[in-house]
Amino acid sequence: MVARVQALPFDLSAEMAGFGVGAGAVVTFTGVVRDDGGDLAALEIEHYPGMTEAALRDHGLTAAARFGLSDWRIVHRFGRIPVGGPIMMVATAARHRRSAFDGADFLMDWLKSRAPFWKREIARDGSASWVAARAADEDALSRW
Amino acid sequence: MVARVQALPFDLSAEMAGFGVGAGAVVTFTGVVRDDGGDLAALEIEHYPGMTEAALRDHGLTAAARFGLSDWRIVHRFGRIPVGGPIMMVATAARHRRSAFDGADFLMDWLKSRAPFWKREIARDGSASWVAARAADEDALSRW
Amino acid sequence: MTVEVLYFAWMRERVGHPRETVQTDAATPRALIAELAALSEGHAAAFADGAVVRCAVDQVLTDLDAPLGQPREVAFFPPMTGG
Amino acid sequence: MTVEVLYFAWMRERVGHPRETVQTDAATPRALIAELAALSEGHAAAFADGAVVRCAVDQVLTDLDAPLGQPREVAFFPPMTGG
Repeated sequence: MVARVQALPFDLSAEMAGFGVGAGAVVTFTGVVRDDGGDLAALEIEHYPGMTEAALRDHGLTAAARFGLSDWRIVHRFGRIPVGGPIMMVATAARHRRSAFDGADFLMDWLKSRAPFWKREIARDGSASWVAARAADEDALSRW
Repeated sequence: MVARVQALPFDLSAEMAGFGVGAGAVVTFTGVVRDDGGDLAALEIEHYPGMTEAALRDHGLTAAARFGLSDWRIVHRFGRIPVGGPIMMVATAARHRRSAFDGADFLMDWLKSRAPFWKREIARDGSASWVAARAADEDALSRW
Repeated sequence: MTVEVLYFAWMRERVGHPRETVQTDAATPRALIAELAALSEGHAAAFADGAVVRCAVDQVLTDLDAPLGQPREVAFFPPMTGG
Repeated sequence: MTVEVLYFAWMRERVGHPRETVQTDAATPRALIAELAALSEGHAAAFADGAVVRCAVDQVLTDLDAPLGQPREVAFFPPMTGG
């Protein structure tokens, strides 16, 4: 039951130590800065200090109640993250795999379009552009 | 692109080292021996040597083609696994989260009812009973 | 009332600063936007496309037409792109 | 033809051994089952409930009514419970 916002990288294995003890199923999702065309140097992520962690925690609790999660964890970074670097992770633990999968999926759909983060792409030539919200992410959220 | 069957425990963090480089989304699922009523001491898992790894590999390749996975990994243990011990894991990497989630979900549904493993529950008093297949697992597979 | 107004992402860039204190009697976030948009060309540019403006009142996501109440802090920002 | 027959899980326990070599001209796995079930009480018990018998022919999951061909190895087992 952890929600954390941080500038530093995180380590999936360290995050998973002691996670979900007693559960039968553990799912993790990790988002990584992907270089699509070879032009991207980094992402720069802005967030809303004060609101962010509370919003992550609220949503983790909502997911836990809805999907019967025995444990959950959300870690999201802000600041500059180079290509290949980890952006965020969620982990869910439950008795059965369906709950763990659905809980993680739900948390991700919510994070994509309701958590107060904004991404900017920094190209290798130094130019920057804000990432536009994807209609597909909004659609994904409407499934739940 | 790894399929492995082994008696020894595995370490999720070791398995994820170098996994899915270049991907934007990585999903892992870990199955753990859950103690429901306090009577269970361990699971004992039998498999079909010769067939198992080939079947896992075939299915990993099928999932990779179907969901556009850039990397995948399946590790499944056999032999005696105490309560709390890891039974198996799958990991999937893809450009986008939907592919990674669906790929892992698909692999799990297949593993539950098509991979040649059989589980036996060993109670604390030493008695043993084979785990019956669940109709829900068969139903889950029909989704794909 | 006195309200602390925050801006994020490209709305912050267009306004030119991340926060400011304003006096307002706006009844809804949308009415507050109308007042803010009149402050400068930068503000006007930030709010030019009303369809993309998102809002949090005292750090809770809020509809632009919901009653504003007596908030301490109101934030405006474009659609979120986390995860 | 000569076929190596393998058993797993509780079917192995009921038969009493994990593998055996049989001579058969069975055209399908189901026909082979009929021959095997006649070998002993243990075999009969293993195959008593046909609905739960699964089969792999040369390590490929195969329907009980598919042509058997000339396999090297045929395995019988209850529904799998991996994952």
